[in-house]
Amino acid sequence: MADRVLNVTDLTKRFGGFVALDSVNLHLDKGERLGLIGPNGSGKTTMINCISGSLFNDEGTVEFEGRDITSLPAHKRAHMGIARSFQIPKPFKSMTVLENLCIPLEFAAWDRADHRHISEQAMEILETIKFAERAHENSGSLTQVDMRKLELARALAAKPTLLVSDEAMAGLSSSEVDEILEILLVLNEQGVAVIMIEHIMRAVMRYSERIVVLDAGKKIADGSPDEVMHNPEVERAYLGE
Amino acid sequence: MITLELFLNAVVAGLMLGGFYAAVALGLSITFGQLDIVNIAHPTFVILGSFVAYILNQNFGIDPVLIGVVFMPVFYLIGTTLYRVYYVSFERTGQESLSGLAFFFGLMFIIEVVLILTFGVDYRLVNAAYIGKTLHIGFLDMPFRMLVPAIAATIMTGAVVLYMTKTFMGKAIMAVSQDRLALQLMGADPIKVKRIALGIAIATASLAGALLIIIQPVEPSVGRLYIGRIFAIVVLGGMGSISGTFVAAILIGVVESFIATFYGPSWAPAVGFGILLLTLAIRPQGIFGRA
Amino acid sequence: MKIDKFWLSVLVILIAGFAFTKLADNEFYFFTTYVVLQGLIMAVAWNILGGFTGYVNFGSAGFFAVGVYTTVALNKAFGLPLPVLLLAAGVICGLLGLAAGYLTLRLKGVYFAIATLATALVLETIVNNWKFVGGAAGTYVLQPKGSFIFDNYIELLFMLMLVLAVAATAISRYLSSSRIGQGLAAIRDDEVAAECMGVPTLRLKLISTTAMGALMGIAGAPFPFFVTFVDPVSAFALVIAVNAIAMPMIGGTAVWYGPVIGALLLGAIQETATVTISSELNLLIVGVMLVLFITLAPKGIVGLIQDYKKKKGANNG
Amino acid sequence: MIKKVMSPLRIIAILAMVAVVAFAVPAQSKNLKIGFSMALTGPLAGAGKAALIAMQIWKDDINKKGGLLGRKVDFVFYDDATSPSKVPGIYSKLLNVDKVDLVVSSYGTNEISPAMPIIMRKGLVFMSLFGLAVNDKFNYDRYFQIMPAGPIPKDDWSRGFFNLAMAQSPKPKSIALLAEDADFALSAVAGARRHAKRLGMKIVYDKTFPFGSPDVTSVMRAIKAANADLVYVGSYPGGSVGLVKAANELGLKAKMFGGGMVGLQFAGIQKNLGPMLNGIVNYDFWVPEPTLNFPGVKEFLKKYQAGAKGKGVDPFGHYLPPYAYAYLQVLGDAVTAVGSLDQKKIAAYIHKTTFTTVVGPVKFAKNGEWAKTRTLQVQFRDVKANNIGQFNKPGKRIVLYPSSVKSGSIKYPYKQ
Repeated sequence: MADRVLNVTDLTKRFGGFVALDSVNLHLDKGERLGLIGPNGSGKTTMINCISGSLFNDEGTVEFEGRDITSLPAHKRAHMGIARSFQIPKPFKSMTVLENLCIPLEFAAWDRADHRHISEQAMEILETIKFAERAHENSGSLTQVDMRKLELARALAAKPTLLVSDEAMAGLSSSEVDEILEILLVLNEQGVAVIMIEHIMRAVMRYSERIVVLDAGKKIADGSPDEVMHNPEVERAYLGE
Repeated sequence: MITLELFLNAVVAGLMLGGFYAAVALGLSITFGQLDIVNIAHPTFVILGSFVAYILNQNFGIDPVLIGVVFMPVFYLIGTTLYRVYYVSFERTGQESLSGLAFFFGLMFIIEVVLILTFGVDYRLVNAAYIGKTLHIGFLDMPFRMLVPAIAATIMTGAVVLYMTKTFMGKAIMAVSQDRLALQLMGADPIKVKRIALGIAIATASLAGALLIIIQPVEPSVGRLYIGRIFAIVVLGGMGSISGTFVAAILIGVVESFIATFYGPSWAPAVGFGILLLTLAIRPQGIFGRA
Repeated sequence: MKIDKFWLSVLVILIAGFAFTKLADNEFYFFTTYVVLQGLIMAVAWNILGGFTGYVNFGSAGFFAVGVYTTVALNKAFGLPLPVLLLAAGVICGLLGLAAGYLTLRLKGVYFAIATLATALVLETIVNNWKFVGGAAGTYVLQPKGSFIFDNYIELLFMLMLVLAVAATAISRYLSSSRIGQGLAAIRDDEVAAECMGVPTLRLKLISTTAMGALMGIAGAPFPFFVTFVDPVSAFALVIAVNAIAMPMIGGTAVWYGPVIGALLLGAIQETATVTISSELNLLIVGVMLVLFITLAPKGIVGLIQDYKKKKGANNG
Repeated sequence: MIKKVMSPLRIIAILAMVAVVAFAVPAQSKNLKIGFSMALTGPLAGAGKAALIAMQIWKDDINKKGGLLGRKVDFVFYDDATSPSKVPGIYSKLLNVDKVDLVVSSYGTNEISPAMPIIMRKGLVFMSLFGLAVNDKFNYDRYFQIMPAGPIPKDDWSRGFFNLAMAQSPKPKSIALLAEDADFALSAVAGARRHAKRLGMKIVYDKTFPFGSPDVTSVMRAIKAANADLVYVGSYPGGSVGLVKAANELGLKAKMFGGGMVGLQFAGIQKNLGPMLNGIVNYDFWVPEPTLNFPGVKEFLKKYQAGAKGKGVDPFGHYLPPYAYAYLQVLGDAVTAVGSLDQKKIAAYIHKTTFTTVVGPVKFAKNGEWAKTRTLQVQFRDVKANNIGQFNKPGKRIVLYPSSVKSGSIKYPYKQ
């Protein structure tokens, strides 16, 4: 239990009359790699919005490292060590790549990191993911794959214990997918627990130690990749009635 | 002190005033709601329309409404030209929000000053046979000065609604900001669509200006008084919903008329903007907007 | 080193300003400089929210006017001394700014801009109907007797405005070059991403709107003594709001010295135009300069200089 | 004859002489400079521009007569854009940089007041153009205001309207008051309110409406419903036009309607409103009635009407321009009589003298306002549609008050 990073209990979120998440339970251990899958509209993005604090859930609790964070705003959760990347990259366009990394270093990681040499720290992070050559480029004019890398690098700069990656590979070529996967593995090796939302099954299967499947706001499967793939309910959800 | 007669007359006066407001707000509803272009200079284009109506009415005695309609193509061309500048300078470089706003702010000043340099700041009026006459139905008084603009505005709104719902280009305009995918599937070039939309928006200012100068005397900076009011209408109307804009305009007109009749007219503007602020705070998509 | 240079120039400016009041007997310069400095404070204040944080305030004149009418009301009710009036205007407009800050929770982008415009118009209607401060008819505010260590009241107002302008610039500079400034820039670029990167967006926005409001109120507070007759038309003048936007846009919105450069340049041109050519052209200048700059040099004068330096650097290297 | 070739030396010598002459004339010419700020743009520019034309006519006239104190008169003036915050700067420029010899005011209360502290500090005589009760607050004994409002401006303004009303039988018992939300209109109506209370009238409607309201039909309907004997309105051109039209459209049945409506004095608006104006009793300052044919005014208007062509200002120049001419006439006469620019003596002279001007005899009270009100109450009569020329002739605006310049009697009630 001491190793539990995230514990989500009976999470429910409604939008008007529409129930996006219905009593979902989810847990994650330190350093674990979890794949979160499900058809479109199944509640994956709502789930991670509730975990990262971009949305507040209506019922249930979210615990992080044993602390109840259900009512904490997103930036406080970021300070505690929850980082996320966005499906559609959201770089700070007026800044260079390096400056983008300074924001989480100066805010999310502020309580846990050295206050000096911010730029040097940012550079080190870029080097670990082999992205240093782009450091001084304007972040608004990056290519699609570089934007994704920046998303992850910026999340890494928050010095998280939990990273939530939202479709970091959508629309990328297969070699680019490999590049991103490698970054995620590097992250994980540093002891970061990762929740990966992904449509590219090859990537999910390869990366995840455990997979959770959502359908219509409910958790329908939770287990090893093999177990989940042979779960009849999952097949029905994906293939339809 | 509220008699039925006064009450019904206030309603009718409000309907007519609101109808006219719709004419002024219509163009902004298209630019702001459909194109995401914050054309704060729209009222100034309306004033430009008023001055065109004034010149031709004073020199040739042509009916202002007719002038407003005839000059729509000219204003349409101004609108399409404006979009070219706007596109090249802002949209293409992705700086439309802040810079675009300031651009129209500056444009507003330029047009206004050019009008002042040309016409001076005297109040200008038009003549038409129906101005000063009143239609009496029972105890309802309907001055033609208000009735004619209200009818013309309603027809114009109806025409725009028809265009937007029935024609290919109209549908493309309605899709341009909401649904890029649909637009691509339709095979429409978004830049061309936006150009035409801004053309139409500015064209409505031609008639709206003519209607304005029928109702009240106009000098070049009168337009400023309308900025807040028409933004209120467009936001209330749900940003880009043409029929919503019309209903919101009527609503504001009736509210103003009621306050002017039964309470203190000096509070009328605050009520309009108060409604706007409340709407923004509670339901930013507008009363009639999509959720 | 850089800090020293800034504070050194502040010291030099203040001493020079003070010496100027003692040496120059030409009041004209005090009057015109007052107007330019008033514009400067407004521009710097607008830019804290508009330039740094990315929220456009169309209602600057509303904040300014609340500052003006705070002075009018408190001066009439209690006859308080000027420093107290300044403080009161700052506090009240700061609170107004704070309220505007909470507005940003629900309203983004253009909606926020329109809400500020509407707020200004509601405030104007309220003042129009507030008889105690003269309502729409306006009211006289006589300059107090005595002018501290200065020869006359305009010198006092000039020096006051100079101190306030320097203070506003220093605040803006602090906000932009500190961690707060980094956070504001992140909010401007992407608010959701900023929040998830640990930036306390609401708190920073509240700091930003409060600072803006307070500075605008303080810019308006001495105005009644400057014109001696105040009515809502002049306090809520559109040109105040326009200049507050145009000056930073022309100077450059991204850095603290952008609005300062813009305000000094545009203000100087406007004041010169007033006494040389007609004011119609004066307004035209603002419009044309604004349009030209935002179409051709969207980063303002600061951006032009940076580009020029870059080009020069590239040529040399 | 022998061709004389100019040697280079001679050219240089001539140039040098030209230069010496040029520099010998001091940069500060000997001309007498009158400085002022004027609303040439912004909301009051229509009046400001018309005033400027009138002032320049005075300048030409006086210079033809050899100027003031033997010096040619020059104007130094700047546009204040109807913006009070520009005014202090302009006057300090006039006094400190341009070093003008005399100052006069801009047009309107808002543009006059901001200049007062500077003028007072320098102790200058300040002739002012159409400020309403500015000196109530400043109490400056060298301030003189040319608008013939009277010694108690705010009350004298509407005194005529009420004197007329009370002379009718049956006496009016009730009144509706309406003001547009800005300084002059509110002051005028405040005066009317005091008169109404003094006379024991029942005030059945008393409201203000926002400046520049697009439609005032609803307001007029509420007033009509209040069914008052008198309707006193203070309004600006936009509002005045709307109210007159609405009163006609709705058939207002008051016995007297009008009072302090700005705009009905201007030819362009008169032409547009045409017969709708008939019967309205409104204030004015000068109309082409024989009783107001003061010496010089005809000649002045001829020059004005020639100068106003194509300038976008009022073509006839009835209301304001004669006063813009007269306030300089007063100053010029006083300077000539005193024989110097001694401000104290000039002020003393203006205080004790009755001046003969194009607007008739002018005598100032202690507070710098006219010693006796001559705010006219005129009634529109026999106005035909779409004819601007009719307003340049007598018979369309009958002067009812004051009795000294009365040119006809009232038609009461105002519409049958």
